[in-house]
Amino acid sequence: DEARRMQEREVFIAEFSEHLCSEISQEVLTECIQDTAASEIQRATDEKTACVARCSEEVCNCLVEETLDNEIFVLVENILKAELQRIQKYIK
Amino acid sequence: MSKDSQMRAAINQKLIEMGERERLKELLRAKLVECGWKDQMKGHCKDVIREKGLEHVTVEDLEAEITPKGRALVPDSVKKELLQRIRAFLAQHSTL
Amino acid sequence: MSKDSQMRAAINQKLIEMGERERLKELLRAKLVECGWKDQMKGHCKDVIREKGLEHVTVEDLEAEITPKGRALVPDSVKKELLQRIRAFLAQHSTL
Repeated sequence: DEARRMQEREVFIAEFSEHLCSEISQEVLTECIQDTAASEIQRATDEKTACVARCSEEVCNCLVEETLDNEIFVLVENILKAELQRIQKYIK
Repeated sequence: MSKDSQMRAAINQKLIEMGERERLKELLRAKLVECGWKDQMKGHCKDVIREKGLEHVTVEDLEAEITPKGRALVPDSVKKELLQRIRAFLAQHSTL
Repeated sequence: MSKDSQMRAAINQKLIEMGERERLKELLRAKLVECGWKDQMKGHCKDVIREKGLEHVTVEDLEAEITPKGRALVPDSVKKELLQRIRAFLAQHSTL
Protein backbone atom coordinates (compact mmCIF):
# COMPACT_ATOMS: atom_id res chain seq x y z
CA ASP A 1 0.00 0.00 0.00
CA GLU A 2 2.79 2.36 0.93
CA ALA A 3 4.65 1.59 -2.28
CA ARG A 4 1.52 2.28 -4.34
CA ARG A 5 1.01 5.61 -2.58
CA MET A 6 4.60 6.55 -3.17
CA GLN A 7 4.24 5.75 -6.83
CA GLU A 8 1.03 7.76 -7.10
CA ARG A 9 2.76 10.68 -5.46
CA GLU A 10 5.65 10.47 -7.88
CA VAL A 11 3.27 10.43 -10.84
CA PHE A 12 1.33 13.36 -9.42
CA ILE A 13 4.48 15.42 -8.85
CA ALA A 14 5.78 14.67 -12.34
CA GLU A 15 2.51 15.59 -14.05
CA PHE A 16 1.73 18.62 -11.99
CA SER A 17 5.28 19.94 -12.28
CA GLU A 18 5.05 19.71 -16.06
CA HIS A 19 1.73 21.49 -15.98
CA LEU A 20 2.95 24.27 -13.69
CA CYS A 21 6.14 24.63 -15.67
CA SER A 22 4.30 25.14 -18.91
CA GLU A 23 1.77 27.48 -17.27
CA ILE A 24 4.48 29.67 -15.73
CA SER A 25 6.57 29.60 -18.92
CA GLN A 26 3.56 30.61 -20.96
CA GLU A 27 2.82 33.53 -18.64
CA VAL A 28 6.40 34.77 -18.58
CA LEU A 29 6.95 34.35 -22.32
CA THR A 30 3.73 36.17 -23.18
CA GLU A 31 4.67 38.99 -20.83
CA CYS A 32 8.26 39.22 -22.12
CA ILE A 33 7.16 39.10 -25.76
CA GLN A 34 4.61 41.85 -25.15
CA ASP A 35 7.21 43.98 -23.38
CA THR A 36 9.82 43.42 -26.06
CA ALA A 37 7.42 44.16 -28.92
CA ALA A 38 6.13 47.33 -27.23
CA SER A 39 9.58 48.62 -26.35
CA GLU A 40 10.98 47.87 -29.80
CA ILE A 41 8.10 49.73 -31.47
CA GLN A 42 8.68 52.62 -29.08
CA ARG A 43 12.43 52.57 -29.74
CA ALA A 44 11.88 52.52 -33.51
CA THR A 45 9.37 55.36 -33.21
CA ASP A 46 11.77 57.47 -31.13
CA GLU A 47 14.59 56.74 -33.54
CA LYS A 48 12.46 57.80 -36.49
CA THR A 49 11.36 60.98 -34.74
CA ALA A 50 14.99 61.84 -34.05
CA CYS A 51 15.93 61.03 -37.64
CA VAL A 52 13.13 63.24 -39.04
CA ALA A 53 14.17 66.10 -36.73
CA ARG A 54 17.84 65.79 -37.67
CA CYS A 55 17.15 65.49 -41.39
CA SER A 56 14.63 68.35 -41.40
CA GLU A 57 17.32 70.55 -39.94
CA GLU A 58 19.82 69.44 -42.55
CA VAL A 59 17.33 69.98 -45.37
CA CYS A 60 16.55 73.40 -43.93
CA ASN A 61 20.24 74.31 -43.81
CA CYS A 62 20.70 73.19 -47.43
CA LEU A 63 17.71 75.23 -48.50
CA VAL A 64 19.06 78.31 -46.73
CA GLU A 65 22.49 77.80 -48.25
CA GLU A 66 21.10 77.30 -51.75
CA THR A 67 18.90 80.38 -51.51
CA LEU A 68 21.71 82.51 -50.10
CA ASP A 69 24.10 81.41 -52.83
CA ASN A 70 21.55 82.38 -55.47
CA GLU A 71 20.71 85.65 -53.81
CA ILE A 72 24.37 86.54 -53.40
CA PHE A 73 25.11 85.67 -57.03
CA VAL A 74 22.26 87.83 -58.34
CA LEU A 75 23.15 90.65 -55.96
CA VAL A 76 26.82 90.64 -56.97
CA GLU A 77 26.00 90.50 -60.66
CA ASN A 78 23.55 93.37 -60.41
CA ILE A 79 25.89 95.52 -58.36
CA LEU A 80 28.85 94.97 -60.66
CA LYS A 81 26.65 95.66 -63.67
CA ALA A 82 25.36 98.87 -62.08
CA GLU A 83 28.86 99.99 -61.09
CA LEU A 84 30.13 99.34 -64.59
CA GLN A 85 27.25 101.29 -66.12
CA ARG A 86 27.89 104.14 -63.70
CA ILE A 87 31.54 104.32 -64.70
CA GLN A 88 30.75 104.05 -68.42
CA LYS A 89 28.28 106.90 -68.03
CA TYR A 90 30.88 108.91 -66.16
CA ILE A 91 33.51 108.29 -68.88
CA LYS A 92 31.08 109.34 -71.58
CA MET B 1 -13.56 17.74 -6.21
CA SER B 2 -11.10 14.85 -6.59
CA LYS B 3 -8.17 14.38 -4.28
CA ASP B 4 -5.80 15.38 -7.08
CA SER B 5 -7.53 18.59 -7.89
CA GLN B 6 -7.78 19.46 -4.20
CA MET B 7 -4.05 18.93 -3.98
CA ARG B 8 -3.42 21.02 -7.08
CA ALA B 9 -5.47 23.87 -5.67
CA ALA B 10 -3.70 23.67 -2.33
CA ILE B 11 -0.26 23.66 -3.93
CA ASN B 12 -1.15 26.51 -6.22
CA GLN B 13 -2.27 28.52 -3.25
CA LYS B 14 0.92 27.70 -1.39
CA LEU B 15 3.02 28.66 -4.42
CA ILE B 16 1.40 32.06 -4.47
CA GLU B 17 1.31 32.59 -0.70
CA MET B 18 4.97 31.72 -0.25
CA GLY B 19 5.95 33.97 -3.12
CA GLU B 20 7.44 31.00 -4.95
CA ARG B 21 5.35 31.54 -8.08
CA GLU B 22 6.74 35.07 -8.42
CA ARG B 23 10.27 33.83 -7.70
CA LEU B 24 9.93 31.17 -10.39
CA LYS B 25 8.73 33.75 -12.88
CA GLU B 26 11.58 36.03 -11.89
CA LEU B 27 14.05 33.18 -12.33
CA LEU B 28 12.74 32.47 -15.80
CA ARG B 29 12.88 36.14 -16.75
CA ALA B 30 16.49 36.35 -15.58
CA LYS B 31 17.41 33.16 -17.45
CA LEU B 32 15.86 34.51 -20.64
CA VAL B 33 18.06 37.56 -20.42
CA GLU B 34 21.13 35.56 -19.44
CA CYS B 35 20.85 33.04 -22.27
CA GLY B 36 20.44 35.75 -24.90
CA TRP B 37 16.79 35.00 -25.63
CA LYS B 38 15.79 38.59 -24.96
CA ASP B 39 18.42 39.96 -27.33
CA GLN B 40 17.39 37.48 -30.01
CA MET B 41 13.79 38.61 -29.63
CA LYS B 42 14.82 42.26 -29.91
CA GLY B 43 16.68 41.35 -33.08
CA HIS B 44 13.61 39.64 -34.53
CA CYS B 45 11.47 42.64 -33.69
CA LYS B 46 13.94 44.91 -35.48
CA ASP B 47 13.92 42.62 -38.53
CA VAL B 48 10.13 42.62 -38.71
CA ILE B 49 9.93 46.41 -38.29
CA ARG B 50 12.60 46.90 -40.96
CA GLU B 51 10.90 44.47 -43.32
CA LYS B 52 7.34 45.76 -42.96
CA GLY B 53 8.04 49.41 -42.20
CA LEU B 54 7.25 50.98 -38.84
CA GLU B 55 4.04 52.54 -40.10
CA HIS B 56 2.66 49.12 -41.05
CA VAL B 57 3.35 47.35 -37.76
CA THR B 58 1.34 47.51 -34.54
CA VAL B 59 2.49 46.11 -31.21
CA GLU B 60 -0.08 43.31 -31.64
CA ASP B 61 1.20 42.42 -35.12
CA LEU B 62 4.72 42.29 -33.83
CA GLU B 63 3.73 40.11 -30.88
CA ALA B 64 1.93 37.68 -33.16
CA GLU B 65 4.86 37.60 -35.54
CA ILE B 66 7.55 36.86 -32.96
CA THR B 67 5.64 34.59 -30.58
CA PRO B 68 6.30 31.27 -32.37
CA LYS B 69 10.00 32.06 -32.55
CA GLY B 70 9.99 33.22 -28.95
CA ARG B 71 8.58 29.90 -27.77
CA ALA B 72 10.89 27.84 -29.91
CA LEU B 73 13.98 29.71 -28.81
CA VAL B 74 13.76 29.00 -25.08
CA PRO B 75 16.72 26.68 -24.37
CA ASP B 76 15.93 23.22 -23.01
CA SER B 77 18.35 23.81 -20.15
CA VAL B 78 16.25 26.76 -18.97
CA LYS B 79 13.02 24.76 -19.13
CA LYS B 80 14.73 21.90 -17.29
CA GLU B 81 15.96 24.15 -14.52
CA LEU B 82 12.51 25.62 -14.01
CA LEU B 83 10.95 22.19 -13.97
CA GLN B 84 13.44 21.00 -11.39
CA ARG B 85 12.71 23.96 -9.11
CA ILE B 86 9.00 23.26 -9.39
CA ARG B 87 9.49 19.56 -8.74
CA ALA B 88 11.53 20.30 -5.64
CA PHE B 89 8.84 22.62 -4.34
CA LEU B 90 6.15 20.07 -5.02
CA ALA B 91 8.14 17.29 -3.39
CA GLN B 92 8.38 19.44 -0.29
CA HIS B 93 4.78 20.55 -0.19
CA SER B 94 2.66 17.71 -1.52
CA THR B 95 1.28 14.97 0.67
CA LEU B 96 -1.03 12.30 -0.61
CA MET C 1 22.28 54.55 -48.74
CA SER C 2 22.12 55.39 -45.04
CA LYS C 3 18.87 55.89 -43.16
CA ASP C 4 19.56 59.60 -42.83
CA SER C 5 20.27 60.15 -46.49
CA GLN C 6 17.14 58.21 -47.41
CA MET C 7 15.16 60.38 -45.04
CA ARG C 8 16.69 63.59 -46.43
CA ALA C 9 15.82 62.47 -49.95
CA ALA C 10 12.26 61.64 -48.90
CA ILE C 11 11.80 65.02 -47.19
CA ASN C 12 13.19 66.88 -50.19
CA GLN C 13 11.00 64.95 -52.58
CA LYS C 14 7.89 65.69 -50.54
CA LEU C 15 8.77 69.38 -50.35
CA ILE C 16 9.37 69.58 -54.08
CA GLU C 17 6.28 67.55 -55.05
CA MET C 18 3.97 69.81 -53.11
CA GLY C 19 5.68 73.03 -54.22
CA GLU C 20 6.63 73.75 -50.63
CA ARG C 21 10.36 73.98 -51.34
CA GLU C 22 9.77 76.90 -53.71
CA ARG C 23 7.41 78.56 -51.23
CA LEU C 24 10.02 78.22 -48.48
CA LYS C 25 12.68 79.80 -50.67
CA GLU C 26 10.29 82.60 -51.48
CA LEU C 27 9.58 83.11 -47.79
CA LEU C 28 13.31 83.21 -47.05
CA ARG C 29 13.93 85.76 -49.79
CA ALA C 30 11.18 87.97 -48.39
CA LYS C 31 12.59 87.63 -44.88
CA LEU C 32 16.06 88.57 -46.11
CA VAL C 33 14.70 91.80 -47.49
CA GLU C 34 12.55 92.44 -44.44
CA CYS C 35 15.36 91.98 -41.91
CA GLY C 36 17.75 94.23 -43.81
CA TRP C 37 20.08 91.44 -44.92
CA LYS C 38 19.88 92.47 -48.54
CA ASP C 39 20.78 96.08 -47.80
CA GLN C 40 23.67 95.04 -45.57
CA MET C 41 24.98 92.78 -48.33
CA LYS C 42 24.74 95.53 -50.91
CA GLY C 43 26.75 97.73 -48.57
CA HIS C 44 29.43 95.06 -48.19
CA CYS C 45 29.66 94.59 -51.94
CA LYS C 46 30.17 98.29 -52.44
CA ASP C 47 32.82 98.39 -49.69
CA VAL C 48 34.77 95.57 -51.36
CA ILE C 49 34.52 97.23 -54.78
CA ARG C 50 35.65 100.54 -53.34
CA GLU C 51 38.52 98.90 -51.52
CA LYS C 52 39.82 96.76 -54.39
CA GLY C 53 38.79 98.89 -57.34
CA LEU C 54 36.19 97.84 -59.87
CA GLU C 55 38.76 96.75 -62.40
CA HIS C 56 40.17 94.20 -59.96
CA VAL C 57 36.91 92.55 -58.97
CA THR C 58 35.14 89.69 -60.77
CA VAL C 59 31.73 88.22 -59.95
CA GLU C 60 33.46 85.15 -58.49
CA ASP C 61 35.81 87.22 -56.31
CA LEU C 62 33.03 89.30 -54.94
CA GLU C 63 30.85 86.25 -54.30
CA ALA C 64 33.68 84.50 -52.45
CA GLU C 65 34.38 87.64 -50.45
CA ILE C 66 30.88 88.31 -49.23
CA THR C 67 29.47 84.78 -48.88
CA PRO C 68 30.79 84.08 -45.35
CA LYS C 69 29.34 87.37 -44.15
CA GLY C 70 26.10 86.65 -45.99
CA ARG C 71 25.71 83.35 -44.18
CA ALA C 72 26.60 84.78 -40.80
CA LEU C 73 24.16 87.65 -41.17
CA VAL C 74 21.03 85.53 -41.55
CA PRO C 75 19.18 85.97 -38.25
CA ASP C 76 18.61 82.80 -36.22
CA SER C 77 14.94 83.68 -35.95
CA VAL C 78 14.62 83.43 -39.74
CA LYS C 79 16.27 80.01 -39.84
CA LYS C 80 14.12 78.91 -36.93
CA GLU C 81 10.94 80.03 -38.65
CA LEU C 82 11.90 78.14 -41.76
CA LEU C 83 12.63 74.98 -39.81
CA GLN C 84 9.32 75.25 -38.02
CA ARG C 85 7.55 75.56 -41.36
CA ILE C 86 9.29 72.40 -42.57
CA ARG C 87 8.35 70.54 -39.39
CA ALA C 88 4.74 71.64 -39.61
CA PHE C 89 4.62 70.67 -43.27
CA LEU C 90 6.01 67.21 -42.51
CA ALA C 91 3.62 66.73 -39.61
CA GLN C 92 0.76 67.50 -41.95
CA HIS C 93 1.89 65.50 -44.95
CA SER C 94 4.03 62.85 -43.43
CA THR C 95 4.04 59.44 -45.01
CA LEU C 96 7.79 59.26 -44.58
